[in-house]
Amino acid sequence: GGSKGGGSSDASKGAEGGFNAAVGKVLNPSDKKGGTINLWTSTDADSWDPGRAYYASVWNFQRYYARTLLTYDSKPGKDGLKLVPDLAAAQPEIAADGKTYTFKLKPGVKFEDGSPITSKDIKYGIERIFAQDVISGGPTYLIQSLDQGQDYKGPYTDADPNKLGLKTVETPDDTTVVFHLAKPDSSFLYLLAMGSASPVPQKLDTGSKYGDKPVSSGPYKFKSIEPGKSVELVRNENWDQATDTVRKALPDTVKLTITTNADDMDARLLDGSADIDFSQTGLSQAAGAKVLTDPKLKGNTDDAYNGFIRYISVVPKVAPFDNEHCRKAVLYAADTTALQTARGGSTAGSTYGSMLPPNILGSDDYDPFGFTKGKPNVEKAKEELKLCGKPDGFKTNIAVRGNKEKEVNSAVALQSALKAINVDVTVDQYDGKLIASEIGSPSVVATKGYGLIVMGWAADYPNGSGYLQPLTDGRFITQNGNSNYSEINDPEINGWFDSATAETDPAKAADFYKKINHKVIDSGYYLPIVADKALNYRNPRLTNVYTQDALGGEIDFQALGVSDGK
Amino acid sequence: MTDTQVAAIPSPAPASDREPLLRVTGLTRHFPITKGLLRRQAGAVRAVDGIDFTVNAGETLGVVGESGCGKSTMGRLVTRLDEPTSGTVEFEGTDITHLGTGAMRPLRRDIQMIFQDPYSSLNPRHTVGTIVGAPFRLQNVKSEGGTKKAVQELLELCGLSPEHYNRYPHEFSGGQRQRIGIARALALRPRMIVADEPVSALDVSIQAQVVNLLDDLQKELGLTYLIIAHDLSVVRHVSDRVAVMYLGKIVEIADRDSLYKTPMHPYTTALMSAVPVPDPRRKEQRERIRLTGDVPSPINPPSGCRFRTRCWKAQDVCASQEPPLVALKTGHQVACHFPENTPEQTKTLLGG
Amino acid sequence: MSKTQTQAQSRLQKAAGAPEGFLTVRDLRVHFPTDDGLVKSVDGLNFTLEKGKTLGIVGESGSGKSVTSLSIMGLHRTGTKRGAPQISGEVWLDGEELIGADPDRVRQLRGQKMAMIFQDPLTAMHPYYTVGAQIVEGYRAHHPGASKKEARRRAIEMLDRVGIPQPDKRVDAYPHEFSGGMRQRAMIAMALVNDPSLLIADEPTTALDVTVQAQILDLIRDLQQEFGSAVIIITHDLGVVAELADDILVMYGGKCIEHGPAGTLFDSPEHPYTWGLLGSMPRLDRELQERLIPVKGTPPSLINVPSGCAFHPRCPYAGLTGGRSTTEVPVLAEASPGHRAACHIPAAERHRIFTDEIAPRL
Amino acid sequence: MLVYLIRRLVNVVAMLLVVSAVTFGIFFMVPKITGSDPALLYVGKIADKAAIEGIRHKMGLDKSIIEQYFLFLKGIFAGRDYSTGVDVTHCSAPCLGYSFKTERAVWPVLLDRLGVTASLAFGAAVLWLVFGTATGVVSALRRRTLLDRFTMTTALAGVSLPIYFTGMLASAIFVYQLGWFPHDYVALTDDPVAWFQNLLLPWITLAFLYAATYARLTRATLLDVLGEDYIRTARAKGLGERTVIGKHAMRSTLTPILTVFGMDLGGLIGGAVLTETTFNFRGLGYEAVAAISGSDLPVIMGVTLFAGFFIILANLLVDLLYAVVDPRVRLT
Amino acid sequence: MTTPIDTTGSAGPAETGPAPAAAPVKKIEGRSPGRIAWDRLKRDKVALAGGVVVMLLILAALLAPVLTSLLGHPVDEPHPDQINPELGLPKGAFGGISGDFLLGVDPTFGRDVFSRILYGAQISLLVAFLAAGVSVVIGVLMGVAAGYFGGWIDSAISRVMDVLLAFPQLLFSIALVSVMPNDLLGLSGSGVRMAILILVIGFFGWPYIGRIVRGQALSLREREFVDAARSLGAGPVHILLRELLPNLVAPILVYTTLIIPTNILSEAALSFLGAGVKPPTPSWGQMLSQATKIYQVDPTYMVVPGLAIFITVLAFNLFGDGLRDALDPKGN
Ligand SMILES: Nc1ncnc2c1ncn2[C@@H]1O[C@H](COP(=O)(O)OP(=O)(O)OP(=O)(O)O)[C@@H](O)[C@H]1O
Ligand SMILES: Nc1ncnc2c1ncn2[C@@H]1O[C@H](COP(=O)(O)OP(=O)(O)OP(=O)(O)O)[C@@H](O)[C@H]1O
Ligand SMILES: [Mg+2]
Ligand SMILES: [Mg+2]
Repeated sequence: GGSKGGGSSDASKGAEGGFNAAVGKVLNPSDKKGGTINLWTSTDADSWDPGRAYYASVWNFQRYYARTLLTYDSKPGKDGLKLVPDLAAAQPEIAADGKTYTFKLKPGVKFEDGSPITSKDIKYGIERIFAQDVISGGPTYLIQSLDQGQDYKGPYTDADPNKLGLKTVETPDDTTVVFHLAKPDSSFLYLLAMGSASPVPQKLDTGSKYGDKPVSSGPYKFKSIEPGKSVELVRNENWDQATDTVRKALPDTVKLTITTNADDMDARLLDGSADIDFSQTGLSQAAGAKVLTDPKLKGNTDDAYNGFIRYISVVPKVAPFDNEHCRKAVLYAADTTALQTARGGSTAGSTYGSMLPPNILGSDDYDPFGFTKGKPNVEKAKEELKLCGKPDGFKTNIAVRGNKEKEVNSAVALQSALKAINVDVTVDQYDGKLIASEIGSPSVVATKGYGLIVMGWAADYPNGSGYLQPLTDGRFITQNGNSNYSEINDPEINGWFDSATAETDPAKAADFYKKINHKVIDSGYYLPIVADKALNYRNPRLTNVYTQDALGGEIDFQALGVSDGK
Repeated sequence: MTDTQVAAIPSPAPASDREPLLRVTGLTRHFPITKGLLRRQAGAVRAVDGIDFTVNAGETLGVVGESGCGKSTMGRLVTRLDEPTSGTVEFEGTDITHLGTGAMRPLRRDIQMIFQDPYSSLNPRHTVGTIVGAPFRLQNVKSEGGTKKAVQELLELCGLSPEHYNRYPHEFSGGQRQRIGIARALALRPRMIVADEPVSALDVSIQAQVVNLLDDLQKELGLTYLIIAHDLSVVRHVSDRVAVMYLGKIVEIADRDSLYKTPMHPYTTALMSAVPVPDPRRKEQRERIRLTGDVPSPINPPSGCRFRTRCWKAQDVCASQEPPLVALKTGHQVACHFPENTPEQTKTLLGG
Repeated sequence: MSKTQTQAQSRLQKAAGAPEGFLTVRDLRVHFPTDDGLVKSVDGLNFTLEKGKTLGIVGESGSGKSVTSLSIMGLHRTGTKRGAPQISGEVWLDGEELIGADPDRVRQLRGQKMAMIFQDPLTAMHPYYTVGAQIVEGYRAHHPGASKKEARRRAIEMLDRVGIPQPDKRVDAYPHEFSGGMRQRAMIAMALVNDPSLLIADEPTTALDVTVQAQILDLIRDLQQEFGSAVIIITHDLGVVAELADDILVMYGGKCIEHGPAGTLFDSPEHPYTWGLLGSMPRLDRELQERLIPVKGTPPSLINVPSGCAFHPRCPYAGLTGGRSTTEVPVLAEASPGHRAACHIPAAERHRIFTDEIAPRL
Repeated sequence: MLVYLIRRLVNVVAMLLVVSAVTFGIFFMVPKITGSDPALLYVGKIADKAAIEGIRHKMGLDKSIIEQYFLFLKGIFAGRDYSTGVDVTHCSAPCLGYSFKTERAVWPVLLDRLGVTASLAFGAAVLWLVFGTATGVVSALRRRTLLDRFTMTTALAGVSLPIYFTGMLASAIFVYQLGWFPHDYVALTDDPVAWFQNLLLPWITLAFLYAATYARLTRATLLDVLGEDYIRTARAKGLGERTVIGKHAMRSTLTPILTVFGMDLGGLIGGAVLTETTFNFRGLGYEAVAAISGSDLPVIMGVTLFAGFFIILANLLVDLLYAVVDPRVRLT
Repeated sequence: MTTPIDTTGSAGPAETGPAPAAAPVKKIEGRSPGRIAWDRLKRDKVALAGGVVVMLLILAALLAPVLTSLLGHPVDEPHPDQINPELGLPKGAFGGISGDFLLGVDPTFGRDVFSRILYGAQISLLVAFLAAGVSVVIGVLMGVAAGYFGGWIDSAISRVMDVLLAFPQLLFSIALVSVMPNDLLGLSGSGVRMAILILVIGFFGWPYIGRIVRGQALSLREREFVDAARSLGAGPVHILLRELLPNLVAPILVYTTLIIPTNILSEAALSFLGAGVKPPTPSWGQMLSQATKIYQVDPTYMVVPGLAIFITVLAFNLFGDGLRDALDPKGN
């Protein structure tokens, strides 16, 4: 095994590497330009249209070609959670009531065709996502934030001659954008950092086909997109380093190869003909086993948190979980080591005590049920069962996506652990594509008696509200596509969310999220399985390697360079 | 004894006072030839094309003719295994031409059939007992002593051993199988038996056994036979009257002796002279008539007289007019424009 | 194993020298090993046939007629493979022994010096090749020098000769486009294309109608007279042999039980089985018999051939042999010049029975 | 003959219509029965009612099933237009639908995938036809010998092995242990040598399975044919054994084999699902499985119809071929 | 009719000849057709071996709980101690095969592969048999109807069979299975999946049986014993049930035994593609599917279910082949 570093003589041997060497710090810092980054993937992107993508790795990749007003800093660890101006000349001016945000654009920013990026392009880009029938699939937070009752249907059906009919966003001149919110929202800036808020030139918009050739505002532009095969980025000559404090734009070319053969991809990663796995979901089990048993190979891997917590919702709407003690009985009886193994062992995630992932402000190692001890507490579980009035156990169903093997394994693992307290669990696999209408529908959950639901969640933006609100805010419960499977509707929690949102200081807001997190766990609504990790392999020839917490613990693609110049 | 037997049977001529057992008039069966998806009819095989004859009780009518001339089809029509295109079949004065399966069932007792192929006419998965007992079950006939006893009696009657009851057809030789078939046909004591080539699948030595059996049964049970065969010698041996078929038509029908001694239709003459005679010394002396060519297709039969394409006596009229089947002699009907051996002609052609 | 045996035997026979006749079969035995036992299809057959003569072989189904003809033609599977018969004895054709001969030599003779016509001409012709092509093929197999054109001319000539109208057109027709009689004519053309001196016809007319049968029989006779070849005609129809054959050989249970000139055999048959055959046949040329005289019982199994005379279980006169018929296999004995029969019944007794009991009822 | 051809082609179209109607019916009805909305699959994480309505409209799901089917048919014969928001994109005939997942017309994608599948199918077909029939013939001619028993047992074993198992086993040994073969599809036009090298193992694996079937079929057919009267006639003519087997017997043997071959090939071109999945080749079968797991209905429909088309086409070709080979068959 | 007629002919003097004794009809007397087939089958050692293995497999599947309790561990019981927590793979070599775990343990959970193979056999065999049952019932009904009644019924049924055979079956099956609802007819969980698998596999299998039965019925209809029954006044029901069906038993039996291995492969293929029974219910195809991810590092887990499928299918094929030879009237 080992790397076939070829003729390269220097740092590329990976001497400075080591397991997790790119976690929390920059590995091989370098300013050396040139060469090609070879990204590989076995899952094609959902869309290259920044308005329509939802895959974390695509959001990561968008930083090559889609700039936003603000973006996450090119820093490892928690530093990377900070938003820094990108197209914006500076942080926005926020009105005292916290409801108006005014941005000034940097001068000299251009699209790949040389035309300047104006405030109108930014507004147009945001307007596009309102046309959910055309630009579907991407995050829609901005709609919720900015529509404010206008029922705006997007620029394609816009009566406004300039197609700029969205009232809450104003463009008094070409370099100024003003956002009007209905109420203060400490998360709003995160929404503007999403690729879906990147500028799109109206004259080059091709609607639902825009993903075939998105127009670049960043240092790289698409040379070719062959769906299912490959993508190639080359330098965007109209990008000016002087306007960009975030990106170094080291390589000349970025190639993404899409293969159907994950084994082949892993083999290429290990032999160095691929630099890094684009999807950053971790090596296959086989390759993982190979790497972990070879110290040399292991030194080229990082096993970072990816922002996901895998959990099992305990649904109080389904008897007997309406009784807190029955919920707790399940939590105590759960064998978290078995659950962890079911997800692929310790490299696939750490057992975790609560529901706020480690990369989000407000998280701590709160663990009232002793999940991280890795052992079920059957005594305690039985006690709880008695308190619940079901000393002889009960029957329930666990719903799990049939197409997610690890989740099925988790369900099976819980099933067998609960046998110890006579809780008889039926594993019910539903079609994973139908989340929205199965577990996402409270009525279905009720009729099918899904007392337990296996799922996973990662925040779309790295703060407590991005993570916890969809899962625990009672006002987020919907009849279809619900994410608050436990249907927690606790006025106290809801209130804390409001307070946190109104709070402009992230640290203070984090305190609220911590409270929410603790309360949710204490009430036994959730059983966290693991805080997910992904064991990813990096080519030792890569420079500026670090995992970016705001990007789901993925290696920040845009920062990468190559040491050998190839 | 043949002569006595013929004499014993009421001669056909004065039979008008008595209704014959079977009367067939204008019997026709055309098999449609369909084409394409929509099963458009593109023509028809005129297998049986308008035949009339009668069979009297107690007599044997033999039917001969070349392959494909419609003998079997005629037999199937008479036994109502097939539905005629037109014409009528009357059995004892009842019109049975269009009776359904249910209405026909009681009549099945009276008309039975013996089949040609002893290998395919017995269901290989049934025992002899089941096969011969089937008529009792199907017709719901209870016989005293039970079906098994009745079957065993039948087997004995047909020269088989009652112990054969539980055996399967494949354990028997061709001749024995044919006896099983005959036993089945006799089970319900039918009045009439239609036998389609009952012996042609058998070896000569076995053939004789079966022919004798049929003979004996007729005497014993007073059966009426309609026997179809292509072997003229066998037909002569078993029949009282003989019908000669050609391309779906009866071209000649007569008393056995009359037909064999003085055939009137050229086709009959040719047919008889084509039969190889098992006598080496006579092969040189015989005057032969050799037909050329094959039987024309029943899809497009020749106009007029169907035999004209192979007939050495054919003239223009044969192509334009179809000769009717008329009696030129008592009990001797022929369909020919230029018949031979007519009463006017000298009867000395055939010597000794 | 059987092969070495056969070769050893053939060497012995070679030493004994070629017999006189054009075709001589000596002690031919063809046994098929099967799961149920050894099928003795042919068991010690002897006969001789001269050029220009016709031999008729008659017998019941399964008496070994076809197996005999295939042995002469060398068409049985050979070697020690399962399913291959054990063949022994000698077949001399024009001074050459065939059973022990090199298979390649036999192949050369096949189709050239000896040819065969089969019962069912439809299945005996390849459905995918034109009639002409199949005749041409047979011709060129033995005339390697002949050009395609030459061979085709020959094929047309043969088709014409066997009486197929418009032979130059019909040569390109496929077998299924012919009627039964025409197919059999084409088969004959195919067999005769190389002027064979021995022609074997195995039930050539069984599948045909009487009128067509008569045409084919005439054709065979004419051709034989024209070419002067030796003909073996196999049939179970005594009428057919009477029409064609000079000599008749009656087979029963794989053995010859009677063999003699056609006339003699019909006039004064010696073997009770032959009487049975004659008696079972209704005849057009005689007065109507009251009853047929069948042979009772069924043909013998060739695996467990009845001991002694194979016919004894069916023979009404077995009692007249003093029990020898169940123990002793009768040998062919000359009854009159050229007429041999295998029967234990004393000759005088036989003649008496025939003249007194059988002949009047025939 | 021409009439026959026309009639058969009409028949082909009719069959395809039935296949498409049934497929369409099932895949568009089932969500209705189970109460799941295909439109839900296209929205992001949080489903918005209005957005769902919009997507339903865009996909045409708000129309009746008859109307949808009619539009689908119209697309096949006349092409269809789909709105991209700013203008329309034309999906030209034969438009087998339009995937809203990938924003691509289905037809060109299938054509593209066809290259992979066809490479796989044809290469394997050559191998199995040659080896399968050859072993079958040898086995039939050496009937009941040790060789025969051995090959037939192997063949039966071949028939009994699931392709994904042999595929994995072969990959484990030859790709990962020995490193003899590369393991990813390369288009013929890109690099013929690599194409060949990469396909060799899948070819062999696939061919092994089919060769086994063909060996058995050939042997059985040839044995039947050898029992035919006309083979005896050919021998009686004094033809050499080589001619008898090679010309007379083989011609009759190959006819039914070609029939099966045509059908198999037709079926395979419609998607070698298991082989492609095992070897991770992005052919039609793989595409179909991917589409199924992604509920990309237009693609599922497209592949099903496309595959059905090949099967039916193979049927037709086989019938025509049969008529060419066998003079007894008249095409009327 | 008191005196039986002397049918043997009275050529000779009455006093001669021993009693007819019905001639020597050899020793096969008294054997029914089934008996003959059995006798033939008995001689076919290979087929018998296949049959024995089949019986053993069925027995093993039936006795799975007993065998498991004797030699293995409960089927769903995890053994984390057998698993390397970092890799999720068995600690021991060769997939963790040991005296305690005869066939090793499965990755992730460390469940006893021996038990899972046995319980998997239950699934495989149950699905295969019941699906065969479905195919046979539909196939026989349709085939007999088409063959016996002919005419437009035949045309219609034949068309349906053509269309079904034109479906890309595997694709269609996965698609169908994946869109089927989770609970159906009061069944839920694995029961639904099995029911769907049985129906889908069975449904796509019937045309094969249907064609064979149709052909047989078509030729049987021409046999004179059918006419004989009709001439005795038998109605269609009697003819179908009493005359035709007994003669169809042999081909039906043969094709049932031959369709079972096909069904086992189909079930495994569908499970392999993720459309089979749902975990934790074990199935062979599903185990193979899991093995695809790790076979490079833990080949044992691929080999065991692979061999299980192979042996089962081979045994059924051997037995079916032998049965066909034994029941084939043409056989020597
Ligand atoms: N079911 C049928 N459909 C179409 N044509 C038929 C059918 N049955 C018989 N024929 C045709 O009708 C004609 C007469 O047939 P039939 O069987 O009655 O002749 P046959 O005189 O019995 O001949 P053979 O002596 O060969 O038995 C033949 O041309 C035959 O092909
Ligand atoms: N290949 C073989 N294997 C086993 N037995 C065979 C084989 N070929 C022929 N026989 C047997 O040899 C015996 C003689 O067969 P043969 O074909 O010579 O009879 P035949 O006199 O020509 O009868 P038919 O008049 O029915 O044609 C039969 O009992 C037959 O079963
Ligand atoms: Mg007939
Ligand atoms: Mg013969």
